[in-house]
Amino acid sequence: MIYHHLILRVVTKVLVGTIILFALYVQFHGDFSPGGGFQAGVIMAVAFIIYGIVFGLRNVKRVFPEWLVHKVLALGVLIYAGTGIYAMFMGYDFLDYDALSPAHPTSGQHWGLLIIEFGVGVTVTGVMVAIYYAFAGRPPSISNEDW
Amino acid sequence: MIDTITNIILLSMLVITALAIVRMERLFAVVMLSGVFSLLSALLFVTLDAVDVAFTEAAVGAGISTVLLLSTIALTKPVERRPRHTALVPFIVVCVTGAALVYGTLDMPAFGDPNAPAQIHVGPEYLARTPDDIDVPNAVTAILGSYRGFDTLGEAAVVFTAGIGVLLLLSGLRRRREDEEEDQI
Amino acid sequence: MSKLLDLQFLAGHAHYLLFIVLMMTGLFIVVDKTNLVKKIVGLNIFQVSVFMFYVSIGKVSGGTAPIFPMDDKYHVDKDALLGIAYSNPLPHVLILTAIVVGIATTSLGLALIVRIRESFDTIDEEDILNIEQDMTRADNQKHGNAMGGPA
Amino acid sequence: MADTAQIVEHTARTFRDHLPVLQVLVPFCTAPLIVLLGSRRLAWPLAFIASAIALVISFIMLMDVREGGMLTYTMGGWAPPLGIEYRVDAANAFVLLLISLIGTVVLPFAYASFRDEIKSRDHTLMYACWMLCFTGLLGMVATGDAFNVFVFLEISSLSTYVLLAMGADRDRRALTAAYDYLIMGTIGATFFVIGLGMLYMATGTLNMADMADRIADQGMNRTVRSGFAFIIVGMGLKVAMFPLHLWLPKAYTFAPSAVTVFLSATATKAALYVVMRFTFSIYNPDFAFATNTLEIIFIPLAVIAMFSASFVAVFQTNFKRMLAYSSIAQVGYMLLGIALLTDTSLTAAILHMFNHGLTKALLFMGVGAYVLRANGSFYTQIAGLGRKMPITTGAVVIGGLSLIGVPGTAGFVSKWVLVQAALERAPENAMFLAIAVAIVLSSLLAVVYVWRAFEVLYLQEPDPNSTATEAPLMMLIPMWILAGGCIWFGFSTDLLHDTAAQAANGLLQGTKGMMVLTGQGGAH
Repeated sequence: MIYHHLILRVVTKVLVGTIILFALYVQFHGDFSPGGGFQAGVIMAVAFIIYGIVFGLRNVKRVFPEWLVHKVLALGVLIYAGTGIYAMFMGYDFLDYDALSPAHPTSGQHWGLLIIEFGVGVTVTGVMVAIYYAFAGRPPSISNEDW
Repeated sequence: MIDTITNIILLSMLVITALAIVRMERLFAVVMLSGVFSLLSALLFVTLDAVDVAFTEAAVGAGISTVLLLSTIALTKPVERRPRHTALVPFIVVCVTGAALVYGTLDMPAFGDPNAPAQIHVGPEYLARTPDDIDVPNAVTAILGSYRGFDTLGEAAVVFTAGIGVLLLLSGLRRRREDEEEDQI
Repeated sequence: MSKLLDLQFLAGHAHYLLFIVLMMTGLFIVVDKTNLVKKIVGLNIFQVSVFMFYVSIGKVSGGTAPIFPMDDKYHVDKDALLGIAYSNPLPHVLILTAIVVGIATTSLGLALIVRIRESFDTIDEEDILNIEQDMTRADNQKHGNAMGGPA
Repeated sequence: MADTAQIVEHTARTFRDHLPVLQVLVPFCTAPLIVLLGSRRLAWPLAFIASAIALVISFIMLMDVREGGMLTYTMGGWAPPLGIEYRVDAANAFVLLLISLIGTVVLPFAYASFRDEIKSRDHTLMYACWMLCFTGLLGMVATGDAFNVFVFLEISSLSTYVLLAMGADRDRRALTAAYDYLIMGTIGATFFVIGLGMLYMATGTLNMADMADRIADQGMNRTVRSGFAFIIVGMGLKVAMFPLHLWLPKAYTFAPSAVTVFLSATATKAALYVVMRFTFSIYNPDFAFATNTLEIIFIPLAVIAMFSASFVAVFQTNFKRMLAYSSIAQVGYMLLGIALLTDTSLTAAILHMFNHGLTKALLFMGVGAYVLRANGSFYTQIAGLGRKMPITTGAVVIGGLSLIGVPGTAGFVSKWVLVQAALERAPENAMFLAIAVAIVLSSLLAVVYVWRAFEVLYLQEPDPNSTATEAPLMMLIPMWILAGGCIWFGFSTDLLHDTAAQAANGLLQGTKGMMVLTGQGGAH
C-alpha cells in the first residue's frame, strides 16, 4: 500500500516539517498576532496525523509512541495549573503572573502568557494525537471503494 | 458598505449549506458540507473582526472535526436511512425555540451599535488597561491568558477530559512496559 | 410584534435573525434525523451558529480587530493606539472556549458512535430502539414475575 | 525593561485566603497527576486523599460563612468586572460540603464496586474521570462568574457521559444511554450559552454580582426575559426537571453502580444550585415577571413530576431503575421548594437537596452491593437477600424510610419544612393547601414502591443456589456512615436547618446582597 502512493509520500515529507514549524510560530507568536495555544496544538497534531495517514499508524507510533502521548496529555494541564500554584506560593492570587517577576509586573505577565500558552499547546497536541490513535487503531468496517 | 454585502453573501451561503446538509443522504457529502460550513463561518468571523476565533474555527472546525467525522464513517456505515417518523414534531419544537429566540431579539441593540451595553461596560476597560497592565499587542490573548485565565484553565481541562474520555472508550491507557511487550509479538 | 415589520429594526437585526435561522436548522437536524453521525453534525452546526451570534455581539461598526499596533521594541505603541476604534474582544475569548468545548463534545460523541456500532451493529436510532425494546421485553420475561407479573 | 517599574505594594495572601480556589484546585490537579503517573495502585489513594482534602476545605469554609459572611477570591488578581471572581456564601458552601462529603464517602465503595464491574485496565482513567467530574461539580458551584459556570458544567458533563458509557461492560445499553444524555446535555448547555449571550448583551458583564445590579437598574426587557427562559431550560435539562428528564432513568440504570451513587447525590443538586443562584441572585424574585412565571410554570411541573415519576416507579421490576424514577420525583419536591418563593420554602429546598443526597447515595450503594453479590438488581435476583446480607439490607431499610420521610430520619425533616412552607402560604389561596396535600399524597406513593422493595428483600424466599454473602467492609462502612447521617440529621436538625435558613435568606436577598458584601469579603 505504501509503495504506490509515491507522490503523497514525497509531498508529506516536505509538508510535515513546515507544518510543525508553522505550529511553533503560531505557538510563540500568540501575543503578537492571532494564534495561541489551541491553534498551535491543533496544527502540531495535524502534522502527526498527516504523517500517520500517509505512512501508516505503526510508523507514526514509532515517532510519537502512545505512552508518551498519554504523558504529554496530562503534562500540559499540570504546567498551566503549576504556574498558578507557583503564584500562590509567592503570596499572589492564583494565576496572578505578576508573581513570576515581582519587580516588573508586565514582564511577569509576558512570561505567564508564554508558559500557559505552551501548556495549553502541549495538552491540545497530546489530546488530538491520542484521539487520532484511538480512531485509527480500530479496524475499518467498509472497504475503500464504497465511500 | 462593503462589509454588509460580504456579510449578506456569506450568511446566505451558510444558510444554503445548512439546508443542503439537512437534505443530504450520503454521510460523506454531509461531512464535507460540514467542513464547508465551518470554513464559511471562519470567513464570517474575519469580517466580524474576530481573527483569533476565525483561526481556531478554521483549524478545529474545518480541520480536526472533519478528520474525526471521516474516521468515524470509516468505522461505521456510510449511508443514512430515511427516517420513518414524520418531521412534524421536530419542526414544531424548532419553531417554538425559534420564536423564543426572535422574541429575545426584539430588545437587542442593533448589530454593530457602538453604544450597546456590551460595548460600554467591560469591553472598553479591557482595551484601555491591556497596554498598561500586560502590554501585549494581541488583546484577545491578553484577556484569554491573564484577565480570564481561569476560564482557559477550565478549557484545557475540557480538552483533557475529552482526551481521557476517548482513551477510556476506545483504546485505554498505554504504559511503557506494555508497549515494549506489544512490539515484541 | 409590530417591531418586526418596520424596516429600520430589520436592517439593524438582520444578522441576528439569520443566525437564528442557522441555529434552528442545526437544532432541526439534531431532533429530526435518526442517523447518529448526522446528529453530531447537526449539533456542530447548532453550536457554530451560536458562536456566530456571540461574536456579532462584540462587533462595533467601523472597529477593527482588537490587535494593537507594535513599536520597534515589541511593546504596544501607546500613542498610535488612540485614533483607532476596536471591536469588543470579550466575546472572542468566550467563543475560543466554546469552540474547544464543541470539539471535545464532538470527539466524545463520535467515540460513543464507534462503540455503539460495534455492539449494536447499526447507527440508526430506530433500529437501536427496536433492539432495546426486545432486550427490555426479554428482561421482563426473565425477571418480571417478582411481584405478580411484569411492569 | 518597563521604564517605570511601578512595584505595586502587595499584601501577601495567607493560606486561609486561598481556600475558595483550593477547593476546586486540589481535585483539579489530581486528575492529570493520576494520568501522568499512570499506575493502577496509586490512582485510588490519590483520588481519596484529594476528596478528603476537598471535604476538609469545604467544612472550614462553611464554618466561616455560617454567620452570613462571604468569602471572595479574585483569580489572577484582577478586580471582579474584569477578572473572574469566586464568591462563596452560605448557599454554595453548603452545596460544596454536600458534594465533597458524598465524593469522599463514596470513593471506598467505588474501589470495591469498580473491581467487580470495570476491567482493571481502565481503573486509572476511571478514577481520573471521576476526579474531573468531582472538579466540574465543585467548580460549577463555587464560581461567581456566569461563563465560568458553563466551562465547569461542561467538564462535569463530559466526564459524566464517559463514566456512564463505562457501564457497557455489563450492559451494552449504557452506550446508547450515554449518547442520548450527551445529545440532550449538549443542547441544554448550548441553551445555557444562548441565555448567557442574551444576558451579556443586555448587561455587558459576566460577573454574577455585577450582572445582578445592572439588571436591577435596567429593569426587565425582553432580551433579559428570554435569556432567563433559556438558562432555566438549559439547566432544567441537567436538573432532570419534569419534561426534560427522559435521559435520567436509562442513564442511572445502566451506569456502573458507583457512578450512579455519586451522580444521583450530587449532579442534579449542583445544577439545582445554579438554577437557584440565577433565579434569586441575578433575577431578583420581587420583579413582577419572575414571581408569577415561576409559580405558573414550576409548580405544575413539580407536582406532575412528583406524581407521575412515583407512579411509574411503583411498577418497575428493577430496584435500580425504580430508584432512578424516584430521583425524578424528589427533584420535583426541590423545584416546588424553589417555586413557592418564601424563605421557609427555599430552606426546605436546600435541606431536601442535602437529605435527598444522603438518602439516594445510601440506597444506590445498597443496589451496588446487591449487584456485586447477586449479579443484578432485578427483584427476582435480590429476592430474600435480607437474610443473606443483613447489614447491607439494614442500611437500605434506613435509606428507604428516609426516602419516604418517616419521622426520625433526615427525609422527614425536609418534607416537613416543605409542608410548613406550603401551609404558610395557604391563606393566600387554596392552591397552596392543595400543594401541601399533594406532597403528603406523593409521599404515600413513595411508601408503596419502597415497601415493595422491602417485601422482596425480606419476605421472599432467596433462590436456593444463590451464593450471596455479606458485602465487603469497603462497602459497608460508607453505607453505615450515610445511614448514621440519615438518622443523626433526622433527630438533631438544628445544625442543618440553621445553615439552610442562612443560605436561603442569603439567596433571597437577591442582588442587594451581592454587591453590598463585596467590601466585607476577602482580605484585599
